[in-house]
Amino acid sequence: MEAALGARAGDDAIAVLRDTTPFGDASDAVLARIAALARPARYAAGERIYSVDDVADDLFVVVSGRVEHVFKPEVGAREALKRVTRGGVFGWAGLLLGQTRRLATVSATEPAEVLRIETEALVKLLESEPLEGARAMERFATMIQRDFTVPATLLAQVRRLSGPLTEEMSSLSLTMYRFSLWLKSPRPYLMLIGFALFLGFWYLAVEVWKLPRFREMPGITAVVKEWFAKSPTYGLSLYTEEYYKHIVVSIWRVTQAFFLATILGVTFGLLLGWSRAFKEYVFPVFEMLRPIPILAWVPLAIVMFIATESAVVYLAFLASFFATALNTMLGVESIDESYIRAADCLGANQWQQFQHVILPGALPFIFTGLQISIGVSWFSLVAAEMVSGQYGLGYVINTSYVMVRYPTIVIGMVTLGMVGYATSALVRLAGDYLMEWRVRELALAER
Amino acid sequence: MRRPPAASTRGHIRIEDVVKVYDPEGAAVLAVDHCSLEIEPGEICMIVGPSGCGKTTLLNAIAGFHEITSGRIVMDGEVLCSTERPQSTPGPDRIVVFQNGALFPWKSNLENVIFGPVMQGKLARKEAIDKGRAMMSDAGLSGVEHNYPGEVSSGMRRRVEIVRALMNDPKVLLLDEPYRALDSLTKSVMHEALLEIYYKNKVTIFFITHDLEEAIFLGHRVAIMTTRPCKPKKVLNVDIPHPRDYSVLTSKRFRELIEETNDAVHEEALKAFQAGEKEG
Amino acid sequence: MSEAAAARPEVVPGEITLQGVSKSYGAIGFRKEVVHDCSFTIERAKLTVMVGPSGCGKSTLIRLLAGFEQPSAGTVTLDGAPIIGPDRDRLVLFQETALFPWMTTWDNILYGPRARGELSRETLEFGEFLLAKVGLQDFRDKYPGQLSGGMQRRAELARAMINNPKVMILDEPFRGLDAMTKELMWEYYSRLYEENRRTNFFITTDIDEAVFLADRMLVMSNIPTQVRAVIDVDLPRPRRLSDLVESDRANDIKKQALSILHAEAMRSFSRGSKAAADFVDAYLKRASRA
Amino acid sequence: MSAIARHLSSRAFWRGVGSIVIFLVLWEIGSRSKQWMAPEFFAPFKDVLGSMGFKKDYLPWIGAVPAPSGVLKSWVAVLGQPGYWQSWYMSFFRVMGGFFAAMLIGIPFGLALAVSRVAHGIGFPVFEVLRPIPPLAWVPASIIFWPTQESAITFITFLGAFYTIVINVLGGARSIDVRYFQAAQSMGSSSWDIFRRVVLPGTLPSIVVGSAVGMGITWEVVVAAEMISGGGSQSAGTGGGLGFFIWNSYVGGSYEQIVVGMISIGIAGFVSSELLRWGGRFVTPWLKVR
Repeated sequence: MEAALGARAGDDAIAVLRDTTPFGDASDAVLARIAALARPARYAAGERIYSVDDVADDLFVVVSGRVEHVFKPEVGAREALKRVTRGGVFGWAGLLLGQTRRLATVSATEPAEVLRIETEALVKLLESEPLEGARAMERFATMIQRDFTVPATLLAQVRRLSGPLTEEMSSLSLTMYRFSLWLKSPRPYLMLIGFALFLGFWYLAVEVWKLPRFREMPGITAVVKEWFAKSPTYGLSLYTEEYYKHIVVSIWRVTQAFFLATILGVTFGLLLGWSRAFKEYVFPVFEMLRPIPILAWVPLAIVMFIATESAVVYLAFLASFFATALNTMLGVESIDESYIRAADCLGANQWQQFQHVILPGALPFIFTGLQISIGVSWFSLVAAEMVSGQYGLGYVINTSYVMVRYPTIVIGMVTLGMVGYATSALVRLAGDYLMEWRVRELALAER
Repeated sequence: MRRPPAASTRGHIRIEDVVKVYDPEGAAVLAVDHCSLEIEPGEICMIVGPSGCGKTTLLNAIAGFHEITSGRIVMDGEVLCSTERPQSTPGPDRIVVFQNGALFPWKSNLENVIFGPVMQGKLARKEAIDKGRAMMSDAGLSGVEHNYPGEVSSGMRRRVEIVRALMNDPKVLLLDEPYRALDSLTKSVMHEALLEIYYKNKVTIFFITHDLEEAIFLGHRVAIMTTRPCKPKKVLNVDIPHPRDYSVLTSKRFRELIEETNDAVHEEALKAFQAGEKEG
Repeated sequence: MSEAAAARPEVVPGEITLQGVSKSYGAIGFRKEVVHDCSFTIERAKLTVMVGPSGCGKSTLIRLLAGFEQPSAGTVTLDGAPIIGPDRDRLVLFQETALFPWMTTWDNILYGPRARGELSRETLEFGEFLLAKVGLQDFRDKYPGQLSGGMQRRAELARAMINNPKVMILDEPFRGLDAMTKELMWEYYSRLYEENRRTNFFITTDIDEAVFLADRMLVMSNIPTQVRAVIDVDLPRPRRLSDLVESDRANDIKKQALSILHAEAMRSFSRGSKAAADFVDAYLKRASRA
Repeated sequence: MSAIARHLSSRAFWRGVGSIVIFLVLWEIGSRSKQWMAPEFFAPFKDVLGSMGFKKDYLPWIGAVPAPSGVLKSWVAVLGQPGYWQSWYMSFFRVMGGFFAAMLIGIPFGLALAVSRVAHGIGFPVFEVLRPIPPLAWVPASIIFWPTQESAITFITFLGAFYTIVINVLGGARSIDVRYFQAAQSMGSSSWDIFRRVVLPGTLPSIVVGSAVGMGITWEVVVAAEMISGGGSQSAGTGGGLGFFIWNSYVGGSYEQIVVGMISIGIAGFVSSELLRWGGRFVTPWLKVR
């Protein structure tokens, strides 16, 4: 049965492997290594190659002639019988997770020439080439599913190598992939040009050309020097303890306002969306107050609250509360009626519906609201601090203007920008974490 | 021979002289006009009619989402709703599969499937997961348990939804044009998948569609409804033996049944079309 | 309408040939093949229908024919010349309507000639003729939002025909219409084709639609898509809906196509979780566009 | 019954009116708490308030707020004074100045970011870095930079609206479906033609939304800008404008006028946003047809 084939056979083997689906577009190097594993064999017409439940050791590639491949009934293949000709691959049971026995009986219907490849050796070879290996495994799955009519359960057992194509593509590998794409594209260089233009213009306009209006503005070198100075002339830099005190005070005020607004705003919004009567009673008053600009409340807040500290936090809270409540209400109203009806059918009581349908369903809108709310609370905090605060970044900016310490104004502004960005990034992260289903759905919908 | 193959006793629905009048902004609209229909237990009953003809109103009445104006709907001897008690309470014995799907996108497929029994406290979470996993692999859905509905194909979402319904061992499955958004090839695959599940579970199916071929391919009986206000115009007994597969679509008997009912359906569709019924 | 016929420029049908065309997306390691070694010809003056399971890569083929993308391997030529970019000779009707919502029906129809600066008297006359042909005279100044699904499709047909393309490519244009309107559009569209015998390439997943419309039917495999069978539909023209149901020849063709397609659809369906494959797919498309 | 009549008689309307009336009544009682808490009877209650750190002689917070009746009285008085209307005009002038500047610069900038990849590469990162800085943090810098106080405040209102308009225009232009571009391209449109007849009209709805929201923000910002620059912790400057009017009332101790100022600003903001949305409907006729 075994007939030795000469060196010419080597090129023949590569030619045949090139015809198969799994190795069709493998690189020449890998193909040569697979061909080296292959042992040619020849069968007469009617001779059986292997039968059901034999040990699944080798993989077969048909070089010439034709074989008949009949699945055992338990496999549940839609078409039990399959004829395999040149370029066809069979005997791949060894590639299935935990499958050691043959799933079919194969016999040559006419004189046939095949290549036998030891399955375990092939898997090791493919694992040594992670990229191409994963590719080949993926093509095996496509081939099995396209040429052999096997049910999905069997198909799902095709051994996945640990290469990038494994099922559990974690979001980390996706972000890495996105980052590598970003690096390869021209965007980072354009960004550098953008910043160079902006900072360059600032430097030239103020310090070099001394344009009319720009002369009094603090120059970039002054600001940077002040910011990084060990002992800054105006007492505020990365090394002074007071700088961080202002930051902490501002952040603490925003946090208090944000959490208070989130708890009250979300509950109020859920009630507004959930019960029609409540909305009919309360929403008109809510809408009457909403257009009043938050900062118009400043004097009234000072009067209402004895301590300026609580007045400042109240103003930041007010801004967030309106944004959160409104978006939560919109979230509840956006939930498709059929979800609530489905929960009804499935026997969920009111509270269970609230917990498993209303809240998760409204979550995307709630987080849109929270994004706006964190931005708006910084917006109002700064004004409140400028007008009435003792500490905080707004106060720093205003007093450094009054005391003509211009570089510190810019330091205050830049710090405010960074801190604002960081807090809203935190809210976004929390949103992505809580709504993983949405992150995947958006990724799939290419957004 | 009209009795469905298995002599199951649950899910026998009698719709007796039901009338439904809507009054959006005061203009009384007659949606269902003295409709009477009987659905045998364990039978697939198809309701065919042009869009907007009031078939969904019937389904909503059985499910308990809307009330009826007069008449009675009885299931297995128990009065669901009547002139005195116009709205029945939704329950796990009558589960609806909605047109655009109602799988909770924020729960994984398996979580969706076990939602019913766990909420009603019928099964402990552990048991529900085992039963859910078994039913899902039975319907060829193994491997997608932990994916979110948004990540699987629309055909597969449909099957998860049906498995979610069957987990509660309902008396009747109320399907509201579930395959309307699918392309016709996936539709034919879904039909076979539905029949596969039906043969295993023998639940009564109340199926609404405007696609005549789908009705005759699936149904034991097909009720052709008039355009609004809807009432059964013709009831056809489909004597093609079960189990059926796609080859039925090109069989002689199937084509005869299509010809027999085609003009009846077309006539209603034309009336609806001229009456300017909103499409779909 | 003899004088209107004069206004109608002579239709010169084109022929598209695909030779060993393959298309895959993504960088090495994430490479995903969508079209695998496809070779067929869309014959001149014929209505060729391509029918295949959903998600098998048909729309990728359309993007190659329309010139929005280039094949990874093989060549796509129109009358011998390779297709490099979108062009008025090959106009595509997308699955969802691409009528400009902010233009009235009349402005939509005239978009092509106006964009190319060819708004001659004859073109306007031809426009009026087409507007009447698609039965939208009294919807002339309405916005697409005010038209029904069927009317939008007919307006889009008129917008394409005014540019007198050599090949019309339609991507499942009647999907989403309810059964009633769909059948009306079948008859309507085959009348339109029979009148000027322009080369038409029609893509669908509905076998009845394919059998009713086609002169030649290409039955496609599941992803990565390949031509599984070519069936010549020799039903007499003009085609009638009643023939579709009664004629045995039509039923045999349907049976032949159905056996192939059903197996393909089952495969694309039982392909395990859509997640992994399509996750990569969605990714690659965006990556290739980045 | 006409729509308005039906709306008037609907239960929801009367519930709304009822709740507003109750709100005003409660407000009245709350602010009068000083009087009705005067008798001995409330002494223990006052001690509790004191121990909690609140002022003893009236309800916390609401007690300090002037009663609606007082506010109405002072509003009627103020209507006569030219200064009140003058501050309306000043604020209105600053808001319109900043708003139209934001439209003039923001819309082209947003469109440029959306259309050209290079512009987006260069401009967007800088824009994103500056955006988190609240507009009011620019007040000192703006006062230093701009010659007059008028232009300083207008710059702040400009900043307030600018970020919102750019984000909305960019988002709107990006969300135009790719098939409109493909359709226009295959009908032979030049890229300028596509910009003029696809990108611009497609982005119009988002421009309207962006400007309405931007307008709302300008009113928020103008109040504070006037307070901080005109009044604020320094000596009473010339200032002018509703913001200054409110601050001046506070400094002058007439608290009723503060609430009058607040309500006037609320009305001004609401009216101008609604006007913009109403105007927007004319610019996008195809949206209102549905």
